[in-house]
Amino acid sequence: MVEWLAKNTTTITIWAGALSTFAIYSVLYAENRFYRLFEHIFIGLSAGYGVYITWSEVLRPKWWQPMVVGGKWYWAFAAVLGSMFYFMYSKKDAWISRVIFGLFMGLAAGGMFREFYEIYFPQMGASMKPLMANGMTIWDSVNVVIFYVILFASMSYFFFSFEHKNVALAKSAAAGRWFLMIGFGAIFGATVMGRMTLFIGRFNFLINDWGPQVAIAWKSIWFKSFVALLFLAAVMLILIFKSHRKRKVSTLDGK
Amino acid sequence: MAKILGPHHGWILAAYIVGAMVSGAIFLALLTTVPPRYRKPIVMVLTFLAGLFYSLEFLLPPEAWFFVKPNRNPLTDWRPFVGTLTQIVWSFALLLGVWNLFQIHGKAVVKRGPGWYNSAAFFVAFAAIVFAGFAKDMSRSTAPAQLYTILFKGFLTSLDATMFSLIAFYIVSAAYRAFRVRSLEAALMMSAAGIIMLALVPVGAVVTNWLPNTGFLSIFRLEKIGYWLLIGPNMAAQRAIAFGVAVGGLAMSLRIWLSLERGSFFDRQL
Amino acid sequence: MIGTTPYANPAVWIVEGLLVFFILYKILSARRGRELFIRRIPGLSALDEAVGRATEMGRPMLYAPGLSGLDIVGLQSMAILSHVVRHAAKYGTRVIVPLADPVLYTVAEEVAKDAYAAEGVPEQFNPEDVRFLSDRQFAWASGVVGILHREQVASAFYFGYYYAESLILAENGQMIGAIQVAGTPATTQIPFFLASCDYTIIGDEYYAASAYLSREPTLLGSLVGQDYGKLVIVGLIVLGAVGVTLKVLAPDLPFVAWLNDLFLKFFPRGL
Amino acid sequence: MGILARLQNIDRRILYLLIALVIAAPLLQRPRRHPHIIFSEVRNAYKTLDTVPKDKIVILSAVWGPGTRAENEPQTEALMRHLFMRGTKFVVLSWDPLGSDLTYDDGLRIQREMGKQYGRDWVHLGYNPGPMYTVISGMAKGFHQVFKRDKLGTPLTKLPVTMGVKDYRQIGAVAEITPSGTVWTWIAYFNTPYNKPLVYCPTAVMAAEAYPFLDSGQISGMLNGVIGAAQYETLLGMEDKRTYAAAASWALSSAHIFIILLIILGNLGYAFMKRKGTREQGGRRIG
Repeated sequence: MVEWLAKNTTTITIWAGALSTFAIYSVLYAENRFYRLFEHIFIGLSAGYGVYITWSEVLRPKWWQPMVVGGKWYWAFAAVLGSMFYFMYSKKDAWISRVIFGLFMGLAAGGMFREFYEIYFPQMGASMKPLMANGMTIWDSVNVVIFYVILFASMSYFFFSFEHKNVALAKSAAAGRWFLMIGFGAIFGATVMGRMTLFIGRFNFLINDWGPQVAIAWKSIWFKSFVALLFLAAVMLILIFKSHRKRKVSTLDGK
Repeated sequence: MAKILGPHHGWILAAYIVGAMVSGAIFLALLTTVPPRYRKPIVMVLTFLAGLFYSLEFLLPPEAWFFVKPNRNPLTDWRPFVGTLTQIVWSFALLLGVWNLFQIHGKAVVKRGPGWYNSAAFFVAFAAIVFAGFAKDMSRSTAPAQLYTILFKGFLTSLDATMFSLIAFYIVSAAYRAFRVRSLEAALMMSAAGIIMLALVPVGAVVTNWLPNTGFLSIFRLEKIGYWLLIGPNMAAQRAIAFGVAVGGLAMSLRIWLSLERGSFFDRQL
Repeated sequence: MIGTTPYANPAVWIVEGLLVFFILYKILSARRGRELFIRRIPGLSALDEAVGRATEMGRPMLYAPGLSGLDIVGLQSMAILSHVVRHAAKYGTRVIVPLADPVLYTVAEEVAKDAYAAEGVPEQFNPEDVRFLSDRQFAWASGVVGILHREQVASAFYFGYYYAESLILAENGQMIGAIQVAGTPATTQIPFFLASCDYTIIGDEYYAASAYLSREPTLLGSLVGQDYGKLVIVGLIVLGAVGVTLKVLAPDLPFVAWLNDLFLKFFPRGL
Repeated sequence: MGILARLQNIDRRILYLLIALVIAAPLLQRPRRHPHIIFSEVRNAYKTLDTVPKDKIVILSAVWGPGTRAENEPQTEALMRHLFMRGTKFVVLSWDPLGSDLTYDDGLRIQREMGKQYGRDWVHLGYNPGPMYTVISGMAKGFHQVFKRDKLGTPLTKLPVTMGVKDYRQIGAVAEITPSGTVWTWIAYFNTPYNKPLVYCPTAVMAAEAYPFLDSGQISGMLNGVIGAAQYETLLGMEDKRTYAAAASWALSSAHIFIILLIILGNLGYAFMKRKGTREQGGRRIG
């Protein structure tokens, strides 16, 4: 077993990849058992991977080794802090988990001033555009005006506390919403290509990596008969699924 | 002080670690005896103090008068330590989630309800990758590393990539269904998306290829319009959203920091 | 950002100070009982409608906080969750909450438990309905897709921080005919929610949600303060734009150069 | 009428099958034609590399790994071809352990095709774990202090390409081929301070964010995903070669056109039904 594994790691990896790919794509037709199985494997693997990687990339190098090998004993207090999370399972002392939550929320909240400065100050700076300058064409000026109209109209849409009885504000907010929709359309359109290349990536994997493996396997009589069996089983499953679904539809059709 | 902090080795180190653990346990035990009416104020004060760290670290420039030594904000030196500490303590919380998964799937396996074998598959996958991962780092044999490759590269990354690539399909059905001229809003969104989709591919740009490449008319070439939409209106609209989100985020952080936040989680008796 | 000091400068103190002042001042005045107006947010009004529909159909609901952790986005999501669960508890409808962050999971469990207790039906709370799925983005998404289909949810709510998985969830929800309401501060994901959900709240409507739903004076006051804060930003931009324009039109005016240098110094021109 | 009504309610499974076919067909068939419309940012990228003085080298900084091979490999190959063709010397710098092998193989394959020689015409500096900004800013001041040996372990002082490179002065341009937001490091630590042109080759997902920087001139040219690579190949005079980039570019183009056609069909059906006064199914609203 171990030897066989060692000899065929690449082959098995590619087959596992192909199987996973088909399992996930099957949900495009309908949610099914094959998908469900792989969904659970996926969650199991990622949880296990999380445990492993948390230990090997965070806890071991940053906590365990400095403490046990490096002699920095005070890291032991980190474990005490960490254990405070688990008090939430206690009815009486659940508040202790609140202490650690409070500490973390405070830390996160304290970062707000820096974050506001680092992310949004440059954006404010970039928004201060001259309407006219040396070397700017009329077209550039028009663009700047358009920029300000869209910026301020869209911002006015997000004023919550001013009653939109003021006609100018109401109009501006409505226009702002239209501008926002143009922006969202632009994002949508610009995203399509990136998403399509993701599928091309999977397709290339199936054709260029898995394809040759299938060609190799096809040479063996065992594989051929296995495929034939699989085909038969699939046909039967589809037949069963169909009759099963007819019954199900009548009960679930609440729409 | 420096002598206490160590580093220590051997038995002394073990004693220190055990001592730290025990004192930690005593501290926690003391916390359990705090009467309810002091609990909320304690959490509030700790939240405020924790918030002070990063705020002051940023808001007090090194040239402020009260930093005597050659212009340093002492909190800055503590940033890496606080960062590491946060990461470590946070890592301990991971098991909260894993524990919940174990509970739900364990129950399913024990009860043998419908689909229990899926939950069994969860446990197998979990155990396999944890075993392969740790065994790979500890043993000299290559077998665990190969098992790890199969699980990680074969399954996990393929599942990740395929799940991600599902969007290629969903984006088609979403565009097809949503982009109907029902309202001005839908029409605007549709037109912007359509123009940019055409503009980004050479085949689409053929539509306006008859226009000159320079001069006034060139601005009506599709790729120019698409480009303009992206850096013009799109950027302005995104920036408007960004400013709103910025102020909203600042306000919420402020409320949490000063324990002014309201809502079930914050109003609860402790 | 590159080329900027890592510490606050006078502009930061003034601008952030003004924002903090307006927010706190409005919170305090609201607490003293001043009536405050807040405009309608259709997406949030739709929450109750969606709960009602699930009740009518006798099918559960799904509330997904995205990949948010225990931060402001996640906590805001929890405030909306509390509202949804309380409504659901009133009618005895199930709410399934799949989480991607182990710590937020514990918070969500408490919030749900409290909401049932507040409606006087603590026994209805089923701990299995609040579940941690995975902290890995697409493993979480695959799990939510599975839940959507298997539980045939009637309504789905997506409130929190979302990345690319937004469309995967929303399209699957659409497939099973669920009524869907979404909101996220992640601008790049809003178009996909708009395309697949029945109601989508945009941008910082997300941060207005808790005030809107609870009508709590503190939160309403903060919301009004935020509006003033946004006015401050608008004012700054106008001032800066006038400054840079005047520098070209009337470079000899005495204060123009000074104003210009000031803005150039404190507002780095990133893009 | 039946058809038009049905057009606004095509089953999503049919849509999925069609989009899969639309993308798969060009990839399998590998059409010979390249796009003959070249976007200005691709043209500028070409011009940038085409005008690098012969005595200076170009740095190809490859951040990509197997995950984005489908997009970044064609870009890398196109740039390599161009530099070989012009006889401009270049070094490849990889920031991904697996990508390092991939780019090395690409280089070997193309040099064989074009009759070039490793060491004389190009050098692979191997995998560099970073951090990126220290490597880049260090390299600008002292090339040989940061890079000592090439991928095979040969000292760089012995290789003709790198022998004479002392610092930024011998570097003519940088091309960043990346799936993530790493280009700002180059802009901040190398291209802006030393005023060197930068060619950016992002994946399609990242490209949208780069337009403002193209506008401001901080990036001199860009190859947007695999489409950019195909256009670049056209500029290299490969328009009638069957390449992967061309096939993928056709696949993406036809996917875009397919979606637009679908939107038009759906709206035709919608307009027709509206005139007839029948309310469409569902009545979903945006908002």
